[in-house]
Parts: sequence; C-alpha cells; structure tokens
Amino acid sequence: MFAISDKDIVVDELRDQVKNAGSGGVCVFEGWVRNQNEGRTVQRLEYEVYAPLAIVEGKKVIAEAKQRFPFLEASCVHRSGLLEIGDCAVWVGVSAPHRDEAFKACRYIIDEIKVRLPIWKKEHYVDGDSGWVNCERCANV
Amino acid sequence: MFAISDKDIVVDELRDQVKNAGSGGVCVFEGWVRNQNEGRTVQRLEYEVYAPLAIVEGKKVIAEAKQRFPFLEASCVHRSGLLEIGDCAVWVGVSAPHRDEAFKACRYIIDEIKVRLPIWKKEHYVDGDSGWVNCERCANV
Amino acid sequence: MKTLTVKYFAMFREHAGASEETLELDAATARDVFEQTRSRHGSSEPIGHCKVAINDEMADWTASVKDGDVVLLFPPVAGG
Amino acid sequence: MKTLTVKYFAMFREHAGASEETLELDAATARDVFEQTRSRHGSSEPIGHCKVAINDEMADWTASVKDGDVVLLFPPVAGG
Repeated sequence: MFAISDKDIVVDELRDQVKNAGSGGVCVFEGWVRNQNEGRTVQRLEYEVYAPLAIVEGKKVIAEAKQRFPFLEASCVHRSGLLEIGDCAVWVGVSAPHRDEAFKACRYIIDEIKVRLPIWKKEHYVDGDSGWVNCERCANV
Repeated sequence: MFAISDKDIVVDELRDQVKNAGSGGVCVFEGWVRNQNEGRTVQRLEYEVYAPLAIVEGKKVIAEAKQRFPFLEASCVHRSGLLEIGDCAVWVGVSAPHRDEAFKACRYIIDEIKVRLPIWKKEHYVDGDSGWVNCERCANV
Repeated sequence: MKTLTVKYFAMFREHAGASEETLELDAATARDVFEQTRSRHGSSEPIGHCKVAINDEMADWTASVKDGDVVLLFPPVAGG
Repeated sequence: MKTLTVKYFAMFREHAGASEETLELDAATARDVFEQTRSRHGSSEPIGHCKVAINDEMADWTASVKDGDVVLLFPPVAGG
C-alpha cells in the first residue's frame, strides 16, 4: 500500500496494516521534520506532491523492494501540505519472517522514495526566508 | 534507555522517548512472536530473562551503537514472560539527524541483543511439545 | 509548431509564475520543451536531476512530443 | 575444595532440576565449574556458545573462582 495524505499520519493504523502472524518483526522508518537543515533554522515545511504519479511510482518502488527482499507486508504513506517541526512526513513499514529482509526492504523503499517520487520540499526558515530543498543525490552531479 | 518488561509493550510511549527536534527520523525494529519456526507451528512463547545482567549488557550495546553510528536518542525494551502470537517481544528505536545512522544503529542494537543478552526463548508448539530456541549464530559453530 | 500544455511544479511553477501554460512550440522532444520553457522563464536549473512526464507517464528527455500532449516538468525532487 | 553457589538458567535449570545449588567443587576456573556441573547433570551442551558470569559480572571461561563466589551458567541465548 502506498498513499499520499494531507492529514496527520496515524502510526498505529499503519502499524496494524503490516501485522501478519507469519512475521517475525517489522522495520519501520519515520521521517520527521527537523528544526534545521544545512545550518539554517527551520520553522516549518511544505510538501508539494503530484499525487497521480507519486502514487504510481510509490507502488512501483514497493514492488521492486518485494522482489529484491521478499517480505510479507509493506506500507508507506507520504504527507503533502504544511508540516511543523516534529511532524511525521513519511512512514515506511515492512514486516517479514526474518529481520534482514525487513531492514533491507525498508531502507530500499525510503531511499528510492526520496529521489524518485514527484515530491518537493520547501523549507520556511525562522528568518522569514524560504527555499526548495534539493534532492540528496543532486549535490553529487 | 534499556529495560526488561513483563507487561505488554506500548509502542506509543517508546516512540515518544526517541522524539527529538533535531532528528530527521527514527528507525524502529519490533520483534513479534510468529506462528512458526523451523517448520513447527508455534502456539506461544516464553522468555526467561536474567534481568540484572540483561540490563547492564543492553545498555552497553546501546552505548556501543552510539559510538559507531552517532545518533540522538535510542530506546529498547525486551519482554519477559509468556507471549502470544503477534505480541511484541522486543522494541528498538533510534532517532538521528539522518537516516543512515538511524538504520545502522538500530540494526546493530537488535543484532547484538539477540546474541549477547541473557535471554532465553522457549517455544510451545501446537502439538504440546516445547523447546528452547537456539541462538542464531550457534548453528554456524 | 505544436500546441502543448506544459505543467510546472515547485520551483518551476515559481519561475514560470503559473502552474500551467498552453504554448505553441517548435519542439520535437521533451528536452526541447524543457529548454524552450527554461529560456522563456529565465530559469537556470540544469536538466540533470529534473524529470519529465508526458500525459501522466514518466518519460525520457528523448521522448518525442506530439500535438496536444501534456508535458509535466519536474524540478529535482526531495521526498521524505 | 571451594564452596560455590551455581545458578542455572533456561535449559541448564531444567537439566539440573534446580535454579540454584551450593556445591563443594574442586574448581580453579569457570570452565571447571561448567564441566563438573555438566557431567553431574548429564547435560551434553557444548561450551561453545554458553556464557558465564561470576558474582553478576560477565566473565571468561578462564576466570578463576574463589570460595563463596556465585557462578551463573548461561546456555546459548536467543533474545529478540
């Protein structure tokens, strides 16, 4: 399951979605809005998402992860809209019989989501300024 | 924080413990009681823990993880006593400014906890039999 | 000349001052659309990490565009 | 001969039929305690992945034991 949501992410609901009697565990990654980035103090954050394609690409990422690291259940939700410090921006959970697959699939999903989905992050700084955040791999071009 | 608990693990409380405004995310691993192991159907599970040393060793593991993969907050709770299928047996959460440290520290903590802490797992099977589960690395000796 | 609807996102939307334009362009490929709209809006973002979709499907920059296509121009992404 | 309190856990407790015994042993090291109690209880667990603590501190099998020590014998662990 992959979804875009403009509402608070409710962790308990998502956790229930990846429950499975055959799972020995779940690996979860939650991305939070942190109070600074590259030395600047962040006040809040805005996610612009082009949902039609983000959802297609998000599902593709999960399917790829399943092929590489067979797991039982996976779920991912990414926020859109305005977020405050400490808010959960993205939740990824993967359950599997053994933890190695759960860890690797979870990491694969979050890594790919960060660079492939049409999602843009605008930081609003305490000094009133704001800026679009460049993607992680762009700095290395 | 490392603790042994004979009560249900309450995920929300633990998640709050690793919250930090400087954290870009948290990596969580939850170990669940699964319905089978090595081909046998498990009914429930019993953890025997020697708490005085498990706590000392658990804290040591977290300190080691922090030295290798600097993180902001970490917390771990391991169950003792009788557990049913689907119950959470162990919860590990690590928050860090960036996800790489969070993933690696979380993995280090659960890997070490499984082989170093004086904790023993007895499986009760549906056929009425029961047996102590051997540690993961023992098979390779 | 082709009639193309071009959609802009995030910083491209801000550069263009619009989320969508219908343009008459002499463009054969998605790359042509990128370059012609970039110069039009005074944007200097290199194409390197930008992406493009045509009619809601991710596409290569070498993909050809035809009359009536909707071309989505994505600046570098940063989810999570 | 030394007077030692030996504590057993998990399968060792079941082999010994007791969680604790006070024994008079001719033992110089933790390994001696392991071997002498193993034969006493008919246990066949190899020492490989077993662990030992003396007076609530993890110890090596080569650690020496003295009169009055509490020796904790841990069979292979499997947390998580």
